[in-house]
Amino acid sequence: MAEQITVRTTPELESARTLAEGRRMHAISSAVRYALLAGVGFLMLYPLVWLIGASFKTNTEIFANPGFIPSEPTLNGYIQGWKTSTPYTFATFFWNTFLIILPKTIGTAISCAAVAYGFARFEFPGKRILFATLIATLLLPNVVTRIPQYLLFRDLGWLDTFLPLWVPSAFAGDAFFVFMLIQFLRAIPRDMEEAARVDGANTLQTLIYIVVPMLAPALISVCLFQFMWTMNDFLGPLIYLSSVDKYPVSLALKLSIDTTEAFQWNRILAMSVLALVPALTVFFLAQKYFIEGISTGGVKG
Amino acid sequence: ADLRMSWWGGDSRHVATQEALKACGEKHGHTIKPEFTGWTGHQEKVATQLAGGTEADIMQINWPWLPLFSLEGDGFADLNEYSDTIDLSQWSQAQLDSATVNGKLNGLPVSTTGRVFFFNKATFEEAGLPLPATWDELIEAAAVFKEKLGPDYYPFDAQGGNDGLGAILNVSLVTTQMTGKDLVDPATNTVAWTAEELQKGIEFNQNLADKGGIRDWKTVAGGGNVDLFELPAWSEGKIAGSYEWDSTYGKFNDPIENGELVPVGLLTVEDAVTEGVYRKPSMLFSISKNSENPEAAAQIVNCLLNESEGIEALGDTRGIPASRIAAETLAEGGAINPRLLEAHKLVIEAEGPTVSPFNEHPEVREIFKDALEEFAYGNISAADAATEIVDGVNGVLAKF
Amino acid sequence: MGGDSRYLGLAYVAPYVAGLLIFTAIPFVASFYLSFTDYNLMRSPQWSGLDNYTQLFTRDRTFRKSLSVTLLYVFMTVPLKLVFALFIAYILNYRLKFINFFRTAYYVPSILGGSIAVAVLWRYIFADSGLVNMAITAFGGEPVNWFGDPSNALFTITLLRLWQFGSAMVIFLAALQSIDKTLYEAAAIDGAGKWHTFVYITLPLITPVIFFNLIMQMVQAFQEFNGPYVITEGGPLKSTYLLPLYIYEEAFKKFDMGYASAIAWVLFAIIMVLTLIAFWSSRHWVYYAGDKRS
Amino acid sequence: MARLQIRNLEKVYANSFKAVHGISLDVDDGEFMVLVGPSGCAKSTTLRMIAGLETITGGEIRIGDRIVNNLAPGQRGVSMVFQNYALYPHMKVRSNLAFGLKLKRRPKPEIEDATKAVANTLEIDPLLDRLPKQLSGGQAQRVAVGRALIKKPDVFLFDEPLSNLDAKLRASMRVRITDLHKRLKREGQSSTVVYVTHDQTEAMTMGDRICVMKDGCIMQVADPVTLYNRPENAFVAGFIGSPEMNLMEGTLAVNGGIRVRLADQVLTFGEDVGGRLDVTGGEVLLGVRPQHLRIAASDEENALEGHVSHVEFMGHEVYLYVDIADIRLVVVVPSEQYHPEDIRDDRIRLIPRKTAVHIFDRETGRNVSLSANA
Amino acid sequence: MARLQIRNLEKVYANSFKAVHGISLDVDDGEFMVLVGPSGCAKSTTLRMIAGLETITGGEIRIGDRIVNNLAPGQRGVSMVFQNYALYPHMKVRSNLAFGLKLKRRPKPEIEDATKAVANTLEIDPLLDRLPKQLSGGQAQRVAVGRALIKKPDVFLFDEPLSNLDAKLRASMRVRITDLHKRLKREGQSSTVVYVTHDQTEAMTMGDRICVMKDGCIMQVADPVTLYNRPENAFVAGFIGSPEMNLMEGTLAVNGGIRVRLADQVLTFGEDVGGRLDVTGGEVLLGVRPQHLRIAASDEENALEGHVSHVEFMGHEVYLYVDIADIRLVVVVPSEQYHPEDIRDDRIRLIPRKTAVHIFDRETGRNVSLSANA
Ligand SMILES: Nc1ncnc2c1ncn2[C@@H]1O[C@H](COP(=O)(O)OP(=O)(O)OP(=O)(O)O)[C@@H](O)[C@H]1O
Ligand SMILES: Nc1ncnc2c1ncn2[C@@H]1O[C@H](COP(=O)(O)OP(=O)(O)OP(=O)(O)O)[C@@H](O)[C@H]1O
Ligand SMILES: [Mg+2]
Ligand SMILES: [Mg+2]
Repeated sequence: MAEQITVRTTPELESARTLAEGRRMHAISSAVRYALLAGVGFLMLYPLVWLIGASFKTNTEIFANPGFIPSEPTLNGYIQGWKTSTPYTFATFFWNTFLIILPKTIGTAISCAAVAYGFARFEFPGKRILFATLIATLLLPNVVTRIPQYLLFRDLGWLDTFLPLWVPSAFAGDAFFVFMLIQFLRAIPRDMEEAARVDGANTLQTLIYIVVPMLAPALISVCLFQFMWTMNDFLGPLIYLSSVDKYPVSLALKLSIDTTEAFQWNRILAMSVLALVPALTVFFLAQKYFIEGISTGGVKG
Repeated sequence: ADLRMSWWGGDSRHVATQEALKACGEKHGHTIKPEFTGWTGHQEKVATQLAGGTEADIMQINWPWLPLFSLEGDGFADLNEYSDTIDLSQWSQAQLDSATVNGKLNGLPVSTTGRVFFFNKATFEEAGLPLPATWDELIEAAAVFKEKLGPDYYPFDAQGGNDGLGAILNVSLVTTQMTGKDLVDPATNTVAWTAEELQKGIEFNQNLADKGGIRDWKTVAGGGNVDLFELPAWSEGKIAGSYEWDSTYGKFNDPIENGELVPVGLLTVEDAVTEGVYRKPSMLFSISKNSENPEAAAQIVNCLLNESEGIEALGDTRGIPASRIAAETLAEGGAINPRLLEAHKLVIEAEGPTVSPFNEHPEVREIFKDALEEFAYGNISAADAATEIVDGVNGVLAKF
Repeated sequence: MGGDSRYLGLAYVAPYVAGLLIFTAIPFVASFYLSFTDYNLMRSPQWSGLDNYTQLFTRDRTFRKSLSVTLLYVFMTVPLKLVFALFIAYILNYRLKFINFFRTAYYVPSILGGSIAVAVLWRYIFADSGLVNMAITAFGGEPVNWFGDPSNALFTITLLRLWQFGSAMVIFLAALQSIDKTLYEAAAIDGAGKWHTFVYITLPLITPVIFFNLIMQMVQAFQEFNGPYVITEGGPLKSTYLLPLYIYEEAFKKFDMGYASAIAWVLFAIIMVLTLIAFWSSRHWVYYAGDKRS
Repeated sequence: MARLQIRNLEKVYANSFKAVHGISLDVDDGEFMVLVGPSGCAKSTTLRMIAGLETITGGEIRIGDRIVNNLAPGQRGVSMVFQNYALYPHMKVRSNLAFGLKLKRRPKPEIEDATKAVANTLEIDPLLDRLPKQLSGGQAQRVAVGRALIKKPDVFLFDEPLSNLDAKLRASMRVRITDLHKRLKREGQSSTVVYVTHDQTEAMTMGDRICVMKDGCIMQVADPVTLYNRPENAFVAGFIGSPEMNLMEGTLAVNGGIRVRLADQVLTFGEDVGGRLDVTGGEVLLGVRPQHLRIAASDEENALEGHVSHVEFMGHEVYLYVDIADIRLVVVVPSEQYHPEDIRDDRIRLIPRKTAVHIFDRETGRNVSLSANA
Repeated sequence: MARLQIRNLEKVYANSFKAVHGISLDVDDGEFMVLVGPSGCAKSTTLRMIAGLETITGGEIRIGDRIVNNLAPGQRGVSMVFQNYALYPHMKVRSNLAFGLKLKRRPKPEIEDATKAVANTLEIDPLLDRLPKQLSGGQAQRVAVGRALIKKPDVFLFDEPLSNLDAKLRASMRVRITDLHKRLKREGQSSTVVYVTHDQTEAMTMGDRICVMKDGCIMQVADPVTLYNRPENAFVAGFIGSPEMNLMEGTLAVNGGIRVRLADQVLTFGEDVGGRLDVTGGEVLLGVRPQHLRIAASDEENALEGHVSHVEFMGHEVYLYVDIADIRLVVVVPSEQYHPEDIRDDRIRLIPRKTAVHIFDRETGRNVSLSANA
């Protein structure tokens, strides 16, 4: 009897042991992964944490205390910063930013999608040369085109309006995005478009009803990139806007920084935090789609 | 008329200027649209606007920009033409001269500023020393500091920085004291100092660093070129003095944790020919040559600088006013920090040769800074550095 | 397709062409013209022929210094950033809990962009008594002079850019996610470990995206301005004086727009040549899955 | 009305590869025409030219009484089912079906009714609110058919619609599609079909007529029975039928009787057929279908002797692979007639059914025995 | 030595879906074992656990005398051919073949020799310098097999390797793979094979033994002939054989003879078999293969009468789809025995071959007539 029992249980014990061993190895490797992720992640997040912490510090503490926990937390930076030294509150500046970002992002999405569609899906005379100019526009440092561009917008009568800030983008002026969308489009099979053509759609309808939805994830990433870059753009508004009531957030943030004078760091940091909120929110809400989206570049057939 | 005015600055200046514009606008029946930014990028903005002929009617112009924007004096409206409207008598001739190019008054000095010595009284007291009055005392203080307070204590600071300004001005100060001359000889439009004279100035500054009187260049750069007043070492009193613009008294005094910053007259070298004060208009109010209503703009400038509505509203947000009546009004009102007044008085009363705007020409600054930096890093000798500066600056001056 | 005009594609790229003609071409050509002039912004440009270019190539020591710093920076930053972005993307490609959170966290530095806090903070971290040196001394090392030592300063800027690797990472991540999982399984059965799988399978399959990022990062690195402008202003000893900074100072500090344009066009030519080389070489090392059978 | 006429159709691709060599084909109204041929023979190219997805570089296509060469795909009155279905991945099944009608700006209620009707016909009502990725292969296939159906086109085009399905599903979808075609015809709807496949089983079971293609040319157009029994050339003979017809290289001599020498053996066929061959000798291919070979009784003469290299049990049937010198033959034997003991030492003797033998000219591939088998 | 033993194998996926329910299976050294079953029955999951691509959540797998549960895939001595081949798209065929050996740091000349030998065996020598995308389906398939072969593994694993090929290629690759297996065996190389498919034809023709799976459980393991003739349950009966066995719901009564009532008709079978059924009545499924139904002569009795809804001509055979009330039957008739005039008014009478009839318990699916058919 006893012998029989041993014979029967040994393999079970053995396999139980091998299973447990497998699980342990798995646990160790994932622990290592998390540790690494969290460690590096801290480095990534530290500035944000510091920024948020510092925005609740008093002005003197900001540079005296390198840690990120304020010793006497105060909302002063936010309250004072929000009021600004202008007749307007930061709400105005956020609204202005919105007025720039909205047409710019929409214009970019529409024009870049159309142009990328044209490049990726059609053969036409001059295509290679046009594509070469697209890449070339990325290569010249824009410091030296700034003055001629300014004169151009002056002659168009667009100074001190939002137009110079978004209209070029709405004409597919951001070659980076066009290039990116072309790459994604090339990864999407054409079958669905052909099906739509047979269903009676013309090329424009195909673009709108088929290509755009399938490209949507990539388009969303374009919008996000554009959103964040516009949010941060300082030089464009500085040069083209002169009325304070038209300033966007990026410009307003530097409004009170005069290196020859003392200034209120905590207000600036507090407003910097607020200025990050939209981008962070948008990224967090969209990131799932954003990251998945790019990966579905190659929609399954 | 509808006018525009542009300036850079911080919060208090923005608030004050907008109020002043409102007051003056109401008084003279004009509306003035304020256009202001922080310091960053303002020069580019003005440059772009000038290139496009779209600048504001009234502009706050940095004094060193004059040779850039108005090389021949025709970059801005000539304010002499509006002497009926603007009371030019409130400025001394010297002040007006410093804003005049080719006989054209390109702008009105808003304030005069100059460099003075500030010392942290508490630290010196801790070391059991009086505030220094000569360079020698300062060097002695350095030794005492190291011994009594610690190796990271310095009585003074004059080095590096992003633009090397501290070192440039300190070397210039000492060289001026020794020669009695400014960098530029206005008569010949060449460098007034010989290379040997400049070499002494450079070596003097290096000696300060070697003796522990100031941090060396590399250390300052290593700290990330942070402004002195933002350094914990400053607020804690470990760096106990500096050579700064009088108008920045508040900025340097505010962070000090213990005691108070005291402005002190210029330290001098042995056998000094002059005190060598570095004094200049800090900024100008200029009127656009493209302005459609220059007369109205002139009324507003006069109001801002010479009429009580403007004076009171602006206060000392641009330093102590250069306009006599404004300075008096403010002093009477007691609106100004007495220590600041004291510092300003030191600047005004000190003597020295007239400072040429070429001192602050970007190419001159760059040559100066590059040579001092090369020297500080031990790449070239003091003599070479001096020669490089003299030759280089002569090269720049030759273009004008 | 049947019945479509061969000019139809032009209709779709029309916005780009219009934008090109209206907004881009004129400033582009103008700046090229300016590079042959003496132009100080306040007065109209004076034709000066090849003067700017001769000056640049024969007499300008700063240009040479700046060019070598720029090349050093590009060749240091681009590979490091690509490797780092790829590495992080590789890790973030695993299916883990909280992966969405981590992805967002790793993108945060890029969101911060040019935020003022970044410059301040960077000083904080790399200053003499900053966090990095604190860490180094805590482990018994000698503190490093990050900004003050000409041989370190450029590297510090590189680190800043490295830290903002988000957009390159996102694009890599996308490429990684689109790799057919069965290829990994095939490799595993062939006996490949993680490293071999990565080298022999993953890398070759994402070469199109490596190529895209390479071009983009190279272009961006050659045009790097903000980092040195905000943090070191080109110093010490011009060790971080990248060409765009030089161009900027010539244009807007010294008001020598003609000369600045000449430098910019030289820089343009350099990037162009490198881009062409990259495009040419890509035929040999980039694998395009989407190409038609040959 | 929805007759499809193709005249001298040519296709030269941009890389100057000539894919279609001037083919002509008529498909009658309501006819189910299958295009079949090996991979790369330009079946898809032809279909796509009909649909308007490829430009036509020569010849003309008429649908009904219109020349459609220069019409956009949507204006030709055709519907197409793609090999991978090409369902719009972002639209629910309902919208996938309705898309074509929506583009035509039909009123909402009409679209809804049509969708319901089609969904009903194809039994996909419960799937209407799913996304394509939530469908199994067979379901996706039916939706693709539905999308073609709902437009009531003049001509239906199918490009290998079943090749992504597994064997069982393939069989059942086959029946569904032909049933549907019959029903449309009964209901008087236009139902001309051009159906591309490379599977001869599909071709045989579905087509009213079959067009066999090779390298951009048409080899034969005929109904399935004719194609199976009277292939005009060796290519068609080999392509139609499963397993493939055995084609053996041999030498023909017609001399009173018909004699074919194969490797080292000789087969003779009765004199009665001899007179009707339209050649009298030469290098030929002898074609016999696997089902038309039987195992010889031990005393029978005039048999081919070979070596069994491989046996496959298929349930009801057994496949024998027989090597005769370097010729490999396939023989299909009903399981009950297969007795392993018939094969001694791996050797077997086979007798072809004489009335089912084809003889092809080895060079041109032409069937020279067609009249003989008539 | 390369015996594969699976004991109580279980798989629970991360979403706690239990895909494999403790199966046990032995594959002898050199045996060709086919896993077959409908989509989703966990064939791939099982195979992938053997390969080491999925973690094992219960039970154990032994290859030779090692428990491999915790070994990495590369250490188990297995090769695998994937459904989509998973060729490394960026490597030439040569490197694809050599990759496994290269990782093992074999000397260059050895690798080259091995590559040549394998290429030779599979007749892919001319393809060595092509990229996978330049291969046709059949060629890619052979390269995938070559990649498995070159490693001389203990166990070969195939996951539906043929399902992406067209019908003709599928048939010829089938033969190639079994030939190859036989050759390896002859040459004394280890050649244990586990082959996954959902195509019953492949299973029948290739397997030494077949393991039929359903929902993560094994339904029957047996050689093809047994499986075909003596299915242990209705599931196996329906799965094996093409077209599918007809399974008709009916009521059984054993009373002297065997009577089955189907819809409104009754079939009786001779008394002689009756005694050997292991039940005496109840709700059953009557199973008859399509090939085992024949058209009744007009005077024959005991036939099922139905309505022909659909006829498919398959060349040698004709498929008739016959509806009897709501039961649909498929009947396969040899072409020569099919005379359309037999069918009057779409009605037909069918007689099942009595010795080939199966009876299954309707509830459990168990074949209650196994002993009857012995
Ligand atoms: N865009 C193209 N450019 C050049 N040649 C092409 C193009 N498309 C197809 N071909 C070639 O034209 C020929 C016919 O291709 P087609 O796709 O019509 O074949 P098919 O009969 O549909 O084959 P399959 O059964 O594999 O789908 C092939 O040789 C193919 O390589
Ligand atoms: N990663 C997974 N997580 C959860 N369930 C899974 C996973 N992979 C497979 N399954 C489920 O396990 C079951 C078995 O899947 P498996 O792929 O083994 O089936 P299969 O028999 O190979 O089918 P097919 O013939 O379609 O390939 C299915 O129900 C499937 O949905
Ligand atoms: Mg095709
Ligand atoms: Mg599977």
